[in-house]
Amino acid sequence: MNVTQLIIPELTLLAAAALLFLMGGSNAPKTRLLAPVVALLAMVGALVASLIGQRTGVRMDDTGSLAVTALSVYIKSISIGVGALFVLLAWPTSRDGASNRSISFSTETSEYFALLLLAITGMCVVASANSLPTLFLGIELASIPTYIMVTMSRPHQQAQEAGVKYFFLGALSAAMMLLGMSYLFGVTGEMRLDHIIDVLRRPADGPGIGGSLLMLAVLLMMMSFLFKLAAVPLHFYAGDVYQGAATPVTAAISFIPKIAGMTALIKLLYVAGAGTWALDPKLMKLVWIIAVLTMTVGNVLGLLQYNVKRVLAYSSIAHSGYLLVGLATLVHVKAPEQRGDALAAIAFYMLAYGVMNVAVFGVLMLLPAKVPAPARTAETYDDLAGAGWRHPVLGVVMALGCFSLIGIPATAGFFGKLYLLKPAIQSGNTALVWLAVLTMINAAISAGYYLKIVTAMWSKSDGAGTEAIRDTAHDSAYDLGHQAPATERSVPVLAAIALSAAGILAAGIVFPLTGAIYRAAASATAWLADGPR
Amino acid sequence: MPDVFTNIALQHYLIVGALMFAIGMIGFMCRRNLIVMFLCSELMLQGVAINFIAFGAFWGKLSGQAFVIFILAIAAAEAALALAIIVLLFRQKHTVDSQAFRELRG
Amino acid sequence: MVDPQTAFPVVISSLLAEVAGTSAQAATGPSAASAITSPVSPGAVVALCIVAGLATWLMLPGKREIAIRRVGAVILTAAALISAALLMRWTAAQGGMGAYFWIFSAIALVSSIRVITHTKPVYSALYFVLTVFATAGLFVLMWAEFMAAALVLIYAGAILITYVFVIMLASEAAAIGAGDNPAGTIPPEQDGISRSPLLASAVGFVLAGLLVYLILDKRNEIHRDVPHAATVAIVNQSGDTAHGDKAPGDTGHREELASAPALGKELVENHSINLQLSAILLTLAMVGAITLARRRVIVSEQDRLASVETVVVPGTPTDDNPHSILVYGTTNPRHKAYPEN
Amino acid sequence: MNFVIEHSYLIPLLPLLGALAAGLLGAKVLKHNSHWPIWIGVGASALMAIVLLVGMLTEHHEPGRMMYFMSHWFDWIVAGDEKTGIFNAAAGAFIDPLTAVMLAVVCGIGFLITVFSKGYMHGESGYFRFFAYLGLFISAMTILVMGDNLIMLYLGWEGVGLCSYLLIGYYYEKPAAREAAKKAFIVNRIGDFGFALGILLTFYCFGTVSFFGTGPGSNTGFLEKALHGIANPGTEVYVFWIPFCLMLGAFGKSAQFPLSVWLPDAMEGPTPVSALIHAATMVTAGVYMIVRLGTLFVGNSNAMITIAVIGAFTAIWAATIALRQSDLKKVFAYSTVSQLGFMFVGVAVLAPVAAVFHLITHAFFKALLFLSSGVVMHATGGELDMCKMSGLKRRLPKTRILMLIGCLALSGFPLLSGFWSKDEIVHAAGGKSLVLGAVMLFTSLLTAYYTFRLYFRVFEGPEKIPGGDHHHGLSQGDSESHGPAAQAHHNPEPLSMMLPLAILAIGAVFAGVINLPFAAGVREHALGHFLQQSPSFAMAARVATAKYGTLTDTDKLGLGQEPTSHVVEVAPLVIGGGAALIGIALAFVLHLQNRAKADELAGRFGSVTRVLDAKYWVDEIYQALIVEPARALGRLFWWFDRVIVGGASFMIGVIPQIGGAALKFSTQRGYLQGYAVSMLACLVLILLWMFM
Repeated sequence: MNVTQLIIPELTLLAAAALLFLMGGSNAPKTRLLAPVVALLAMVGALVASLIGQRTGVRMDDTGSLAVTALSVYIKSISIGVGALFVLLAWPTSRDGASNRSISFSTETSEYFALLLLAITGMCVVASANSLPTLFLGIELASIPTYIMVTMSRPHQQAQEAGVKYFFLGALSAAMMLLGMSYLFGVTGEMRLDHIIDVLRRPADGPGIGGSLLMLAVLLMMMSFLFKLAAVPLHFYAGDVYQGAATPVTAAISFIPKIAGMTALIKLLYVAGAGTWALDPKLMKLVWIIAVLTMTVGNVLGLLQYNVKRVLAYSSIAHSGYLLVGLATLVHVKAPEQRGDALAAIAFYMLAYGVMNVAVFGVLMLLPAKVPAPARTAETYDDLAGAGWRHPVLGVVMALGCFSLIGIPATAGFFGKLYLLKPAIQSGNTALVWLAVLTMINAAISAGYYLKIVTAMWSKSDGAGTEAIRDTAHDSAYDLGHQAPATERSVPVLAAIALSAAGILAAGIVFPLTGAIYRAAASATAWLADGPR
Repeated sequence: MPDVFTNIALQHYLIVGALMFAIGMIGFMCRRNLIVMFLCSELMLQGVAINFIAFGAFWGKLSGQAFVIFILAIAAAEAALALAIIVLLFRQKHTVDSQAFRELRG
Repeated sequence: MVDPQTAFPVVISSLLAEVAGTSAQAATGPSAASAITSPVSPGAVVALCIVAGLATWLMLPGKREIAIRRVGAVILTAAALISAALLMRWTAAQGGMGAYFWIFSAIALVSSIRVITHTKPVYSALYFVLTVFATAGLFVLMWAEFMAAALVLIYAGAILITYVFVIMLASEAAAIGAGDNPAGTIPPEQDGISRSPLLASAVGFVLAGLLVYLILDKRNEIHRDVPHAATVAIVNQSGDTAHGDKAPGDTGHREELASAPALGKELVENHSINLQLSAILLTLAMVGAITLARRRVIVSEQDRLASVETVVVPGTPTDDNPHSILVYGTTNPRHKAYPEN
Repeated sequence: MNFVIEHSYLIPLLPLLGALAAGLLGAKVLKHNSHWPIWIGVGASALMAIVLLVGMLTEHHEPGRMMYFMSHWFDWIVAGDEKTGIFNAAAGAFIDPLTAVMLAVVCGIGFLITVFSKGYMHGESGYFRFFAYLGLFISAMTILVMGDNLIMLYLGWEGVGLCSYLLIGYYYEKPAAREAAKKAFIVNRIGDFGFALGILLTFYCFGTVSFFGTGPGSNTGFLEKALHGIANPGTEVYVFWIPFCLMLGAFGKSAQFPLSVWLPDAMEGPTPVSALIHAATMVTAGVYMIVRLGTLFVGNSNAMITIAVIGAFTAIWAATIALRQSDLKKVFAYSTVSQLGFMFVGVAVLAPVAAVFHLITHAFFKALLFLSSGVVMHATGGELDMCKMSGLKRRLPKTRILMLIGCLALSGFPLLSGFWSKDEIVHAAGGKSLVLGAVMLFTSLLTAYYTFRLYFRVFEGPEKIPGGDHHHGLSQGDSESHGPAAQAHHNPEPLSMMLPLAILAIGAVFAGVINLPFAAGVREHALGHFLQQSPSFAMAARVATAKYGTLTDTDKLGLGQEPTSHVVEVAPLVIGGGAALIGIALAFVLHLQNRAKADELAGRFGSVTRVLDAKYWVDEIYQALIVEPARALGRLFWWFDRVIVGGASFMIGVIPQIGGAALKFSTQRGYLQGYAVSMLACLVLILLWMFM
């Protein structure tokens, strides 16, 4: 099939990114103010293009590098949809278009949005990649822009430190992935995933599959994808990076690489299981262990923190763990329909997590920090203290987001966890039932820090003295810059918050809507039957 | 398929690639100079490139070489970015010691 | 099982035979070799890896005397020689490897060890260039001639130059800062002292040992469609087969592997999308690098006090070229670093 | 009418939107105009309900044909598979004559009461809150009567329960109000437990919670399944218990003995609330539920007898308590309990039409009575003790007339609405069992007596106004119990309050017309014929026919069927009217002519009086038998919770924190290379584990 038809969403995003790069050459504030509009339009266009994409069957280009399946279409749609919210979060609101309250682009507004679009493009490429180089390049395309976004997001040393940590460890993980890919290519002699599956499906006495080398390849690639997911034991960077980056960027990097990594991981295990999920038992056990460790370590680390962004970083690790619970279920269950359930649950949770994430980070963006600095909004519990009384709507949304992240009923997160645990419990597999129990215990532990956020927001602290601090700090903090005052209102961010809050509530309360989203997610499981061919 | 490259030859090249990867990894872990660290990550990529070329020759396929081109492209891209970030960091603290940057922790 | 001590004389002889370009039939025949799962026993691999790891640890920059690091170098060389000898013996039993392989891989590995052990970053970079050259040599042995050229051009020619620039920039400024170290004899801390070298080399050599073991394990041998027992081809630098029958189409295939047009065709036909993706990545890296390098940084007060004022030579001419990119940026955020007109 | 059916979701939605508007904007924006959204929302719903009722009344009717409309709003909860039955609680409306009648009552009277409330609640601090609750209540009540499955019914049921709780506790500064709200809530929970159990059993037995599947006739609703005796295999034994479980819910909501204790206390709420929720609409939900699910009940004679006994007992028991109450609203509260007993008896003796008829007339006159006493309260500054007032007729002339009408209707004075509806129940009860009939008749007499005792005490006789010499007897204090703000009310009978009362009074007088036993301008038994088209009635009638063979004419009338002969039975009417007149006469003698005589009589039967004054010590018995043991159990649980559970949860809380601290200070130290080493070391460990 003609490749152009397959990648209309990607092409839309790329064209917009190119346009934004060109716009970056201009120095007029007007151009900068125009940049997010272009980005948003591109996102909307790409979303429409992706949504009207065909949902069943597999469409491939002539070279076999891309295979658009139901799963690809779903992942593309949710990533572009949530990506549009990231555009809203990063919307520059200062008059010169160089910053909003928590992010500072300096003069590179257009470049920032171009990078965001490219990262989303990378995610789309990962979603439809069908050959090892495409997968690799897709992952890199989803990651490299985020390294730059982290580093450029704030004129603080913190951001650059976060950037260098993220980038260097990312390069390390890329090297691991490449080593794994080289062995995978070596043992099968094929680059295309569907061909690899063919090779692995051949009878054992035919051309061999390299025994342990295949396992080595799978493990190395898996580790690299787990790095993107920030799963234990490759989670170490997450706290530092999320804390250092500007809040809108944190929101983006807690979603984009994660979804890309998860998608790649599902593909990898599908390929390694020769398209029938016939995985080595030890590998299945490994996925189980990593899922448990990831959610536990994430939740446990989140308890003793001072910085809310860091808390959310650890929470995102825990949520990777929940996604991995779905993956563990997927690889453990035997019945195809349960497999479908598990994959649909993962797909649903990705979307739910993205939306909840935007809500909490959006609220953090709108609340001022006690000690103001350019491109710094609320980050610590102190900053949040009593904010709910001053900004009731934001307080309520934050509570909603946190409840959803815990998984309290009447929120999207509840159904996310419900769908995740359902196939695990239904399978009757002891390991999976234990997994479900551990997930619930973890949800209880996570309540410890989420509720702390909510409590902080609604504590009786009146925030006295904030104004005074702000006045004295004003001169030193703002002398360098072009920062907009922290009281500025941001309609796009409010819109993003409202959209995500509405999403959380709607998915949590209106059962038919939840069902519809779940069915959309379940459509992605058609891929399981079709295979990547 | 023409058997121009045997298992034995393949294994030799693979061992060289693996050792180079491991040496690069050691350097990445213990050299504190950020520039050298990234140099070491390039070393790891070299090891992988040897693997790819060897496997490509083993299977008689050009795709191994093609992949190495992409690796080179990514290596170049990452190097450019890494050096930019290092310059940026150097401007703040006048050092490229990775240990100096630990404001974020916990 | 092969014991390193007893194997050593055999290895020497086979090495000599290799270099001479002839293939010597070693004491252990092919039948004996096929009986064991791995040509090198796991015990030997473990022992060698431990020795090599310890040696690397000794060699890595640290507070130790230079002599101790040299001891480490000697031990590492010995370990490398032993393992090379083991491999050579086995190879010889199977038919042998071309001498150029041993030379290039020795250069590549030794220089990569030097990359990570040298205390001067510039030297590390130069050793890396050497590694690249040796790797390019290995590529040529595998008929990847175009890739060898590309590697040298891109790495040694482009990337490494950038590295050297940045290293120079950093060490220059650091040298200005470190006033009491005029000659730069004592390397700065980040270069002179490694971070947890023992743990690092342990991890590295465990991984290396594991990989080597897995590669050599006969159970992991990769099979191809054609039966390969009869066509044990030993390939040397000139492409001659020393043993066995020459497979039909052999040379043609080799030519295809070595042909740049074929590679170009492969890239355009089978990897067109990947090619475009890497183009996008390069573009974005370029823009990203410029973006990052132009960032202004708000340096915290204590850092500003701690850092030494950069010495500006009065006579330094200012850069008036509108197209050059100022590293330090302007104070006015509304303007790009360069003038508009 | 078609519009209404198509857009039936508007009926609950509009009051809900009104409530949202009042609740969200009331505090800051609307303030004293908070009644507008509710007026508009409820008014529109009332209009739709009336249009619906009229439309259905004028619809051509063929005998034996059921009339119903189904309106599907959206799929709400769908779960389960073919094997266990699909749990499909669709949000949708089932509209049949019963629904139409109930909707008209709920929305119509609801609207009148919201109009009344504007004047009554004027100046209250939580003005917007009151109206928001009221809108929410109407919305929930309409969902209750429109729902086409048990889950919707339950949603509305709990919704009205919540509103009732909120409104009883409206004056939450007052401890008594708080206590009363809690009591109502807890007692209702007991009933709702039964109801929920009934729903679960229904689903277990029939595999569905819908009343009628796609429509009557198909076997997909559980009522049809019950009609045809189809239940899931092995569950037949549970079918027997379903009515008992549901009954418990109905008794809780409709305040039947012994779950009746909450209703008198509920009078702590504002008077319009007492009128609307605790007299006219919500408390009749139990009756509605049993009538709606009649198919399940009629076939189960044990259940029917239980309902009859409980209903009759409650009726007479509450009436006797009302004899000695001196608080106006308490009298009416006990009267409500008693009248609800009448309705249950009606349902139990196969006369659901009579029960619904009485429900309608009762809604009119009881709302009228409550609102009138509200006017009295308004005028006397919150005083309700009838011993402290007398002869208010000069101060409140209009109210007196309205009150008189209400009292006459309640006591069953001939030709007023209560006369027709109550006598129908008494007649039907007598047809089933003479003892039951006699008890109901005696209760009617008592009703007439206590009603007029109140009327004569308050409005007739020498003038005595509580609260001193202030104009109109208005005192400033006691604002907590009804609390008109400090501004003076120069007119105690403003038009906005009188107009709804007048409409209710008209209803109280003439509502009996809708089901006259003889043709007088309207068709005889019009309500019966109308309700006969409801699937619930028709199917109940079919079950009754199958169970009891041929039905008597009385039974047919009770179930809304065409009787075989059209003879007006005069005797029951005469007897009923006579009982009412005797009661009124007794009251006239004892409480107007010679009040001392009444006290003397009371003194002579001191023991009886004490029992009645103490309300049979029901509250005390509850306290001793239920509250105290529960409290002891609670203390035990508290200890368990604090020591065992608390200790465990403390550990659960602390262990992760210790782990977190360990991880935080060991692995998250901020060194880039430290992270790299940790990552790679873990990678190598994993590889070793996998390959060893």
